[in-house]
Amino acid sequence: MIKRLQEKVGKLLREKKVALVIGYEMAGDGISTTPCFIEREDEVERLVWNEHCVYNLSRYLIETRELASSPSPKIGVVAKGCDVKSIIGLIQENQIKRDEVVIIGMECEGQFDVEGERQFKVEGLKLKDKDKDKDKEGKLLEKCKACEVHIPKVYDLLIKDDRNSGAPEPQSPEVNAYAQVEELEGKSQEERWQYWKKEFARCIKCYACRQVCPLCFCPQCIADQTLPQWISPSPSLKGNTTWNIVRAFHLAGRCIDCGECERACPMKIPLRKINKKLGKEIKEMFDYEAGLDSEAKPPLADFKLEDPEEFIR
Amino acid sequence: MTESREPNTEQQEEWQPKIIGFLCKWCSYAGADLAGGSRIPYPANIRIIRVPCSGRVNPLFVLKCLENGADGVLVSGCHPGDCHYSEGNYYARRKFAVFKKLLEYLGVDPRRFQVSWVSAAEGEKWAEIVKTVVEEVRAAGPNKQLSAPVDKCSGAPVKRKHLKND
Amino acid sequence: MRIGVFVCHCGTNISGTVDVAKVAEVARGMPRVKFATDYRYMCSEPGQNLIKDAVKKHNLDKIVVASCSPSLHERTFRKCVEGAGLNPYQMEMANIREQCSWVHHDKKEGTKKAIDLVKMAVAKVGKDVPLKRMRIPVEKKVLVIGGGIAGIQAAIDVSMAGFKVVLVEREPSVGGRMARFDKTFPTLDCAACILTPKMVTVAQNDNITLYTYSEVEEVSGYVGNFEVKIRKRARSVDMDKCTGCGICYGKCPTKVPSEFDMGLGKRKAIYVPFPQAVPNIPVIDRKNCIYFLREKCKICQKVCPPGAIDYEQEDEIIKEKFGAIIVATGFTLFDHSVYGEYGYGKFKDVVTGLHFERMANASGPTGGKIVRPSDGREAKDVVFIQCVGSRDEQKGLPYCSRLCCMYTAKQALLLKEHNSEAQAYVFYIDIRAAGKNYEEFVRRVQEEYGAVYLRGRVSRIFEKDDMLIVRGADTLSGAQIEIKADLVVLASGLIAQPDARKMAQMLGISYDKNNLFTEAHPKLAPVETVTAGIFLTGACQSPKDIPDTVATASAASVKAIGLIAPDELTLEPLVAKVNPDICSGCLACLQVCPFSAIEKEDVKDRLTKEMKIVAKVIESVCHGCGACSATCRVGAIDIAGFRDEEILAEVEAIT
Amino acid sequence: MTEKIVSKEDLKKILEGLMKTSELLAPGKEGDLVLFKPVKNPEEVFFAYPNSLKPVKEFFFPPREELFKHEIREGKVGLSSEHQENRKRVIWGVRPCDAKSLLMFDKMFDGEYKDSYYLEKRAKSVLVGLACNEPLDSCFCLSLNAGPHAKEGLDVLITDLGDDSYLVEGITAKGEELFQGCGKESGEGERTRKKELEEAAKKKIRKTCQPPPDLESFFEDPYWEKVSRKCISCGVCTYLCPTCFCFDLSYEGRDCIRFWDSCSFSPFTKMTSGENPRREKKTRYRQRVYHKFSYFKKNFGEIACVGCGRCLRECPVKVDIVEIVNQCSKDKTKD
Repeated sequence: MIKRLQEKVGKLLREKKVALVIGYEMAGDGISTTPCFIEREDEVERLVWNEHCVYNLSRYLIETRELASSPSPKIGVVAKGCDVKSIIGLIQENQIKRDEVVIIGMECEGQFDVEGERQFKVEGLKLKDKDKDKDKEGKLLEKCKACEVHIPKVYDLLIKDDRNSGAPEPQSPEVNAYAQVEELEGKSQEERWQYWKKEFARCIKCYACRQVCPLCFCPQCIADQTLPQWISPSPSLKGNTTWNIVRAFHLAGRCIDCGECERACPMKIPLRKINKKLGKEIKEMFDYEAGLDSEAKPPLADFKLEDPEEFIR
Repeated sequence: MTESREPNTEQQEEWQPKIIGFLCKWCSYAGADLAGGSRIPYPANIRIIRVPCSGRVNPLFVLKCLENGADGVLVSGCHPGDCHYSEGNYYARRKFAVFKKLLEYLGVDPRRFQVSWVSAAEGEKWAEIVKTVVEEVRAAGPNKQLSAPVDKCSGAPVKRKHLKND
Repeated sequence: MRIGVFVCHCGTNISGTVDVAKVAEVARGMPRVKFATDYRYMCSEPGQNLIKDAVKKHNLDKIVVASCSPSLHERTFRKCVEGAGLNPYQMEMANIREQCSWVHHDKKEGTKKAIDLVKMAVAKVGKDVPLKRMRIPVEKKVLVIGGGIAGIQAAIDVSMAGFKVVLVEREPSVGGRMARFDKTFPTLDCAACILTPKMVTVAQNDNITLYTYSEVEEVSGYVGNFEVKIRKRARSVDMDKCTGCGICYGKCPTKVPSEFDMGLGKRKAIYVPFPQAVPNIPVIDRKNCIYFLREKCKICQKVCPPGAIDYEQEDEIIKEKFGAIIVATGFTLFDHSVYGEYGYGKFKDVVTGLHFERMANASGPTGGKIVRPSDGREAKDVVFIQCVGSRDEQKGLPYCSRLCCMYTAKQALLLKEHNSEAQAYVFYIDIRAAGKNYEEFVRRVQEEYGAVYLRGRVSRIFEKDDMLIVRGADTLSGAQIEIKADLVVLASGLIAQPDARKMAQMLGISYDKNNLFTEAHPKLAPVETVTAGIFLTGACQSPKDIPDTVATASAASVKAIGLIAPDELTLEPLVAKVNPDICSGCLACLQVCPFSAIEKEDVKDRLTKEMKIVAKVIESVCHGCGACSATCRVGAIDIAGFRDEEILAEVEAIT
Repeated sequence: MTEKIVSKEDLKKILEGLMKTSELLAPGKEGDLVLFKPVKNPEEVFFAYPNSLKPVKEFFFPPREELFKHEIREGKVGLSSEHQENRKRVIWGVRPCDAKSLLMFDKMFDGEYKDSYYLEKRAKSVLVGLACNEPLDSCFCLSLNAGPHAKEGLDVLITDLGDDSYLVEGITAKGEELFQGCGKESGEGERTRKKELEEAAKKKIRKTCQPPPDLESFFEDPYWEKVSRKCISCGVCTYLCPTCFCFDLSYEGRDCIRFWDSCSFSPFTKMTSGENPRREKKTRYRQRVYHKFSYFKKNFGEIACVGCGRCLRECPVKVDIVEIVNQCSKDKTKD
């Protein structure tokens, strides 16, 4: 797979189809990967593909769009099925144009949880040792367990997995994607409040959740505005809660569940659990799922006469 | 900027829920005016902010009210089909459906944020809604959730020191 | 910044429950408030002068008026403030009457709330920025919807002022309800005699374009610039060719009950609803025409001398622009079949007042004889029942239909005139005869025409030996009464048209719980609606008799003329504005805008100097609803007069 | 300075005593995270961890601090400020790298300008160090004049010798005071054991940070654009950095609040006019590197980095500042 990826990217660069390819390369630790930007054919060797390619690289498309809109070349981006959803979201919201991006779709069997690494930090154990103890299923990221897009829905080039070449697309497993959300829904209102209060209290307002999010593309986040000051810039339970509510709400109907916010959060606030809840509600109430159709109206900029209103007096 | 607190006597009084209402100026605000014109009494706990349309109400307004210490927030607009701008209340309905679910999921007392449709002809309904909302918020007690005081890093007690008087 | 606060007593309306002096005193201590006072009537001339003087004396630049609802006096005080040389949009009102003193009884609580409301207004006015009104061109043409006496009068009045009018009527002829009446109270003029000349004027006036058998289908745009789609239904008769000779309907073999005659008479499948119809051009009722049902017959086509019959004719869609719209869609009758005591609408000889009108009319189905629909026998003893549907909150309407007392009296009189042996009995609850010469008229009917007035309700009507037995109470004598009647005439209440709500939603005007259209102000703007440029006349707003209808028609016309007379229209500046520096170009605003007032724009970023997409507001199209603003995540769109900062200032003021 | 051997039991007793006499902060587990927090139970104090997620700077330079508040007293506007109680505060289990970082804070807040808020907290605190026996791959303190067993900035250092015995080395009087009357004299064997542990720990630290001496001449190099490309401009590295001290002021109602700010954030240098000299990401990233490795050194004689490695471990996209700094000199020599 890596070889084919490198070849294809090399070809794109050679034929000047793209000016730049955003992909993954090995990180300094020799295990995980890190985003990389390939501009020359002789750099393609750096590109890798493995179970540690968690990053949603579409986030960088906003920053590189100036390059893409310049006369000829486009931007290439290595994208998993889930990442493609956010690319669709970006096209839907006029942030990029479809013809300015070359999507190098990757068949993906799921990415591994970096929790092993986290354990290692706590217990002082080595990541590699820890890794051995876990079977593949156990290491899969939560979001990957219920994945329905092992092969991206939209792409320009597809790099298939060598292991299942010719085989049909893996069936989506019978996993309840909303299990964690439902568990919390089952708790009492006070229990839920105590749970989130504790989680939000840890927030340090580093905004990694926002910065890593492919759909947080506002030129000036509402959290950074001072007139009016919607969100207090300092970390306190009050301001943290407000920030987290606003962040989640602003992604309502837009979040494509790449889980990057939760992964990036150094304080490990379970942000996906909030995003997922809103995704669930929007699907149930408005029959809409984000990241599937770049022509669709975003659900909060749309309505139906028969929308639910039981909550209204 | 907030005003100075009223003298101490105020604080000794029984707690009264503080409710902020965002009313669209065509239907609900007119409905509230009608309640006034018809002299239909209702509790004095509500403070009304007049907005052009329920669709104007950014959910962040609601959040700001609760964060600033309001005990309850009521957004009221025209009935579906009656919007002066024809669609504003439909967008509001979607936004608040999602926002309400979000707040509830986070454990915020659902009684603190309510939505109603009150037409310009429904003075009586307006008075009823205010009564109900005030009662519910009173039952929910003072808002200690989103308006919770700032948590300190360490639990060390603090003293307040006057720096200067001018 | 120097804010002045003016607290109104409104006589005792406010000061009865609110300690206005205390409110002013507390206001004096609020941030940036340099002057505060209270006065008996702020809206009065001395009150307004007090504001103007204070502005000068204390060098105030922003004003808060704590008085009644802004819906009532915002305009008054904006004007006053403007007169004082300030920007009119730097005035805020605290509604301490409708939303405080009138709904709270405890003076301490009321005062406390009033102080908070003033605090909010002071906070908001503090954030207010000066705004400038916009000017837009205006389409010098008026649309009148509905061709009854209201619409006819409005169209004539507008045309007389030299402006173009389009009059749209759903029925094949103008004339409406009034055309069906026999004589009118209290003068007993014949309705046709006073209406027909007006109908003819409408048809002949060069300034009036008449679309009958047509309906308004879509209204978009805004004051001064409405865009309207009118569907001209296929008449199946070429209006240019038809001479109105009437041979076609003479020969037409199909007879159906006439709607115009309330089913008491028949019409043909090709017909004019009544002899004086305007235009006097028949229509083919395709639902009943043999040709349209079975593709046979074609007699009308064969007999038509000019060959005006056109079976292939299709509906025509007309699109026109108007500066103002007058709504004159009228009323319909309350359906009395909900009442068991009146026989659930099953007795043939229990009819409505409108049936009576048709019978009394010399050119009507009975040739002016008051007969029993069941057997055609002339009626002698006739019972009139008032308040059918009206003033009955349980089964009917909460309101008084206002003209039933008068038309019942008139019909009792007509009965006697048509048949000197007849006897009228009138069951009434109260007699409401407030109007010029009305009381005198009712008295005359009783005294000179011998109508027996019985104060009480009818408890039951039943048939016995081909007569109707009407049982009721005379509450004045306390006696139970039973009358053997030939005919019972119900004074059915007037209600909104069945599709009134749809009409209101299309026009974007409000309506009350009875689906009657709501005026902008019951006293001070009785023919205006909350939607600028749309006016009301006639019974679509509330039951009205002919004099009142004609008066409101002229009033609405004057309002419409006043609007379209100037070349430019001044628009409120309370519209959306985009901050292109922070707009992300996601264009969610464009998707939610109900008025298509937002468009995409390519701009060079002020700071990065790079090209980017942003949203742009077309100000003259924007209504300032704010849906865009609440949808914008980045907060790049704000609504003048209701800016985020202003609203949050109000929140912060009281939390 | 005295050296003592104490048992795990002794340590618990000492912790119990300290809980009563002072405010005691020590690392504990919160989910999978290790964070310093007020100790409620000595059993919860955590010893086996490489380092806490957040450095101890938050106790001297809180993420959010009210500086003063406007008050209306008798109709006049006045100011008042909050002060923590002047009770002794013991911060237990501080790693040597974090201790050293406070000395850098001292240069900033106790130099030409004396920051009373900082100094108040500094004066009442006692730092109990815990030597690192198991440094991480991402640690690089050795190359920055520090080490896993360094004592600089600490009041006392504890080394886990294994077998439930700990070597306690007093550094300052207020540090020694905490351990008065407990434990026993340390022997030669124990001292040797400690030396071995120290050497072994040092050997595990393979990462080195070697900033080029002529960093300044590199300022305009396109290198910065390249290396900063993947940075997502979040505040993780700066907020978790023990030496970053940038802050901003803001009013929340009537309270004047000081809170952390980060040079990574795009509005960091944004001015009222909208003008922003560090609008581009590369300029912000470069600022972070130069501030640490050039400006601070020029101003205070030392590099503003203690090699704790948090920024490497926690960066959401694995930006490696050490590699970037080292590489920069290599690239330079290559040309």
